Amino acid sequence: MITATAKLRMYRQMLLIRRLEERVAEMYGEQAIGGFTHLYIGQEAVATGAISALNHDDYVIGTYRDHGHFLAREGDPKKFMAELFGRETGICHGKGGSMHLADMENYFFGGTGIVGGSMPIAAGLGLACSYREDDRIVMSFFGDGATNQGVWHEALNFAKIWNLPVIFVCENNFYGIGTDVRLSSSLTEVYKKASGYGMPGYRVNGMDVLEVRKLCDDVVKHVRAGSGPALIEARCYRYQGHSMTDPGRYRARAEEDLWRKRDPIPRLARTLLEEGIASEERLQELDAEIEEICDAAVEFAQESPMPSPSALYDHVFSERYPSDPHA
Amino acid sequence: MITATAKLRMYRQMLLIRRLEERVAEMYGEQAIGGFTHLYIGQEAVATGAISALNHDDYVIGTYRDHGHFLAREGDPKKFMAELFGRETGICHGKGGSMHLADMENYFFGGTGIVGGSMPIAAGLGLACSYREDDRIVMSFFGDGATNQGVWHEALNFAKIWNLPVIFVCENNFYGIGTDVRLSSSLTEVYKKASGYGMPGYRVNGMDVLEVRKLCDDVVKHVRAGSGPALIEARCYRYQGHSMTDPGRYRARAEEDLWRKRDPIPRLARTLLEEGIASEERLQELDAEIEEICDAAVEFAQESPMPSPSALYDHVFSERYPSDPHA
Amino acid sequence: MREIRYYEALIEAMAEEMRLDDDVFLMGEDIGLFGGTFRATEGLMAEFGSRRVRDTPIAEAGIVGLAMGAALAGLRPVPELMTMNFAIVAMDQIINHVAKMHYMFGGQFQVPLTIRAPGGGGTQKGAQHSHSIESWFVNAPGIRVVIPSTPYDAKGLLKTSIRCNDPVLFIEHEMLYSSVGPVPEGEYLIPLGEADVKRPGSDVTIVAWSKMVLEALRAAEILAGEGIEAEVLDPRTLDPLDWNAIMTSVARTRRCVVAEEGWRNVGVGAEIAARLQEQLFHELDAPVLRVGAANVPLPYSKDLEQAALPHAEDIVQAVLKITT
Amino acid sequence: MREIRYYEALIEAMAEEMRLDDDVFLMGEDIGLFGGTFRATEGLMAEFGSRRVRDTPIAEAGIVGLAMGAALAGLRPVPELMTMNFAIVAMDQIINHVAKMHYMFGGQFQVPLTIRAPGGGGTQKGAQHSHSIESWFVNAPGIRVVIPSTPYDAKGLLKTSIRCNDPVLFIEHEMLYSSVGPVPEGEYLIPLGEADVKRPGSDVTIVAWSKMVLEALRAAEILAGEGIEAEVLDPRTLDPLDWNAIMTSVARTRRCVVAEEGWRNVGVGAEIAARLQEQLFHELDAPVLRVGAANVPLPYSKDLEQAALPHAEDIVQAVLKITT
Ligand SMILES: Cc1ncc(C[n+]2csc(CCOP(=O)(O)OP(=O)(O)O)c2C)c(N)n1
Ligand SMILES: Cc1ncc(C[n+]2csc(CCOP(=O)(O)OP(=O)(O)O)c2C)c(N)n1
Ligand SMILES: [Mg+2]
Ligand SMILES: [Mg+2]
Repeated sequence: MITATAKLRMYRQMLLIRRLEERVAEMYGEQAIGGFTHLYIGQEAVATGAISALNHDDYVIGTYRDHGHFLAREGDPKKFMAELFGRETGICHGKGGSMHLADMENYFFGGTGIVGGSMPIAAGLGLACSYREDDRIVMSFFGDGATNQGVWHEALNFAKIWNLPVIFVCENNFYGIGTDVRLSSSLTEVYKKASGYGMPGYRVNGMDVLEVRKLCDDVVKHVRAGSGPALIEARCYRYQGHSMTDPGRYRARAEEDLWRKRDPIPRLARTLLEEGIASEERLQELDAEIEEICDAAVEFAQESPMPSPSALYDHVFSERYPSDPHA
Repeated sequence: MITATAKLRMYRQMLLIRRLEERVAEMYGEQAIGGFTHLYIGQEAVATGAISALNHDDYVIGTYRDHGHFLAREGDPKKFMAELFGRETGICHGKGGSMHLADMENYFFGGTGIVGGSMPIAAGLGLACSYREDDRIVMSFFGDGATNQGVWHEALNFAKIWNLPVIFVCENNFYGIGTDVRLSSSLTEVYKKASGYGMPGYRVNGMDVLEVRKLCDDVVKHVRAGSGPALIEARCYRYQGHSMTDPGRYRARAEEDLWRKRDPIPRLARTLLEEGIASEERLQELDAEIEEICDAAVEFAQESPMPSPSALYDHVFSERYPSDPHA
Repeated sequence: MREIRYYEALIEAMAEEMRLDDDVFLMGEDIGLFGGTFRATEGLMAEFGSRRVRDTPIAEAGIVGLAMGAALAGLRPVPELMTMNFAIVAMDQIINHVAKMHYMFGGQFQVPLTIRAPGGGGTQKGAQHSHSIESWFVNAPGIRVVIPSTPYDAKGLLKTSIRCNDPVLFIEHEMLYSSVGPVPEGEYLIPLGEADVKRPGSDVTIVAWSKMVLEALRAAEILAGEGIEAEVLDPRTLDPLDWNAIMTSVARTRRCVVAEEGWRNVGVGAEIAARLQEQLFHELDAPVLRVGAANVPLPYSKDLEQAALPHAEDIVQAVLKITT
Repeated sequence: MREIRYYEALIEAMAEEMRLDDDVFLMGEDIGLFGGTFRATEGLMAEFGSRRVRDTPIAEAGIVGLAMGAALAGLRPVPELMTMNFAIVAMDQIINHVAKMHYMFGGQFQVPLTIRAPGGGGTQKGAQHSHSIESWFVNAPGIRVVIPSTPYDAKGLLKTSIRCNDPVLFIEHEMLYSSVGPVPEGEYLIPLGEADVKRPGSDVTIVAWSKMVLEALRAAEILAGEGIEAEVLDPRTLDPLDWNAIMTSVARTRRCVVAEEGWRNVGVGAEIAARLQEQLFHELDAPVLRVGAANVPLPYSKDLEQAALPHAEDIVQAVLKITT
């Protein structure tokens, strides 16, 4: 049973991701943000629903498309925007940028740019949980394209043979950059790949945050109880291009329109109204609140200093030696 | 239907592999052979039965445990032994050794030492077949341990999405060096891993050459007809240690004895006698013939010259440039 | 002569070779329908279809391995890896397989394979997308390393690489794709192992490749203002490497700076400096200096990234150190 | 002092650290029940059980990646890779992840990880098992490179590596495992970045590491016969590298030969030679020469393999070239 407060919180969360990313797009246009920037717009229900089923000290790891997960993990919008601006006050002091957000305080391990690369690391986080017998679990987010990468296979096999508490969440948005999943994957129903590892596989509508949450509440319970790893396929759609530079000619207009009708945010808004959880006014207030948060984030980023040149050699190692460069 | 001649040929083939490898063990003991040497003794039925179902110009690729496949591919026993002796007359002129036998004339692509490394190469050979629309097919041999390696996953996915004519033959001898397949693999019934790729998977008794041949005749027919890749699990057992240096303490005596009772060579001998395909005398003649071949092979190797020092820089590239070392 | 972009030169090279030889085909992530992340295969699927321009899953080891297998069977695959950092994912296939098969099988099989991939930073792509690691592939024998700096070199060398019967790692640069330069109409080839003097000079030799050639030329301009005539020598291929040209030039100028975008520490520049002092110990008027990337993963923040990367100014400083 | 084998020193180091700290655990192929291909984990599963000595599937990228994840969560994994050639299979995890995470996340997470793997040839294992590729890891920043030559150094440096809060690549050598040397009872640590003079000398400095230290010492014996006193300097760690010790020694001897088992071309020796001529241009009496592996994949045949590998005799030749 998902409480009214929980629903309202999820709505706010999705809206925050959406609005903040709209600002990111705007700022990218103004060249305040550079590099590769991958928007999550359209997929907000997945990170929001899934992560809301976790405890604060569970481990989460994702990919370069990490804005939504960082924010769903309650990452600070100011440090988020400052990072994308490459400022000293960014969550990674400007070293990571959009693709490499990470947040130690919220147990978010990033933010990795190598497709599939985070998979064995996720299993390793699970290994730590099982090694210490704490009752933490791990949630690992990745795309449909990542499931064809070798380390994906290794990670699922490891997780299963060692019975690690890891939930693998595949955000199947049907494309890896411009490549249709049907061209890249021998099983296009990704959740069925779990059968290759004797692992339970589930499919959920990734455009419905409540369904995502319901399934994850269940799976989290089992995995935390020691039932071993599980694979979830959340079918969803990214509304923008793969990255800011993608014209996105490879998708049919009709397909895009169809999925836009399934926008998870208005959908939940309708539910909130129908169930009397929130009034039109309350939702408008929320809009306003979030606008303020976005303004504040952008302002904070703009006013923050660039990293000092001396920061270049910081963090290569945590322990220095005389012969290190500029030690 | 497997003809009498075919059965007799397979018997001869298995016996040749067995006897030649016994010589290899002997010569290794005398330090005429060095490096890593992995014997195939016990598994002869797999390479013999499977490869006998192929055409001469089909492509075959294997692993460091490649003696049986090289010989089943009708590789020259003399060049085989000379290679293990590191002689100029070896099939790879002494550059490859036991782990890296290859035989262009018999379309045997080796002989690779990186577990799993041959998998995408096998799929690539299949790509060449399909690209050229010749009616060749590929047979790729590997062990149970290789199925947990990332490239294994990538190769099967590629083969399926591109409908490549590749038969993946897993020789499941239940151990990767000293590691029990139950400790390393989430699915210990390896053939079931095919389901993760929407590919047919078959299991066969790898200690019975006739069963192996029967299944392969079938699968080869389908794959050649364009039905796409297939996975075969041949359950078998290696009678010796993993390599010449392996004491093999990790296997139970009882288990070893059980499998020795299933020795594919006496088994086929019984069939040949029962079916009146060969008499005791004929089999003894065969023994003698093969002894001679082994003698000749060892003698040839012993009398062959070592590679000339100048050979060191040959074959780094097939085309040389002035600035190449010792060009 | 007409001027075209670096990426257009690459497209021409591939198209010409594909028209000449049906054994030549392309494979890689988003090279077909999408046209290539850096447009380097734009239009090729339209002309050659999906048999010869093959979109692949995201599986670099698989891409290289499949291309390797096809090459062993006699085809001439030209796989693209989206960046050099992703080539690291395929490192085992490239080093343990592609580069060694011909040797370890005693020359029985050839591996006529050309792996294309762009290295280089400068666009804030951070620590997992931007590195220049050509030094590893020059260290390991068995694979040619081609690394052109101009559209002209890119076309001529790519055609030669595709026709080469040995594996070639063909390294492009993200910042060079849109650079423009003269490229004659019609077919021409550039042999591997022949350095090119991008600017003649008498006072110092600057050895540079890939994007650093542009930085070296800028540096030479600045130095000319100071009355120092720098010769800019572009080896164009690092394996084979035209030692003859390097030694001859430095024997004449008696001074040398090597500029590379990769980490300077244990870079290719170290080998060049080491061999120069071995062979020209008494001819050198000053130590061979090296310019390269700072010994850090590339940071995202623009200023930090620029501080980590080598520039014309660094080359100028190095030259001034040894000429004044 | 008691004498033990190199592999026994490694076992002691791991056992001591595991007794002190439950966060330390081992994982790798056949390290448990089987005792390790080179016996370097023998007996540890018996003492610590399968929770802390974990046999893994054959999946090097996975092994490193899982260890990486556990390290991010604060554990101190000590994964073993069976050879350095197999480390290439895990190259992306090591270079793009292990070595970069601390930096690209702005120092938020530490990666206290020690990857053990043996390099080296000499036992006819051929082109896919025998290479020494430390130069790549020294080129790429973010991971320490430790490469001991004696049982004493192996134990002290492994303990330090395991306690280090940064990732360490701990490179062993197949031919050193059974070598014997003095190792005191009880606990001691050796700091990273401190070279060790394995033999003092005044006429020439031989910088060598791993198995090449033994070759260098043999060479020094031979040279002593010729009246040449060679100093053998073992850096013991290549990142950090004790430049101070190298510069001081060579400033005194004015001559240097670097000996490494990896391919000489673009090896670590190139960096050492390059820096020496940069910093001691006027002090050097002769060019810095380098000894290393021939520029070929390692062949199987015994004589060819030996011809490809560097030996004491090659060091002697190089020293004679610059001293007479
Ligand atoms: C190893 C590697 N190869 C290629 C890329 C380039 N790349 C970045 S994102 C991407 C597509 C990934 O698709 P998917 O896994 O479905 O995630 P999505 O972008 O759809 O969220 C590719 C190919 C990369 N970053 N890493
Ligand atoms: C990438 C890689 N990792 C580890 C090894 C060491 N090794 C050689 S054979 C082997 C076991 C392989 O087991 P399996 O695939 O079942 O084949 P089998 O030896 O049983 O025929 C291992 C771990 C290797 N050669 N390559
Ligand atoms: Mg996707
Ligand atoms: Mg096995």
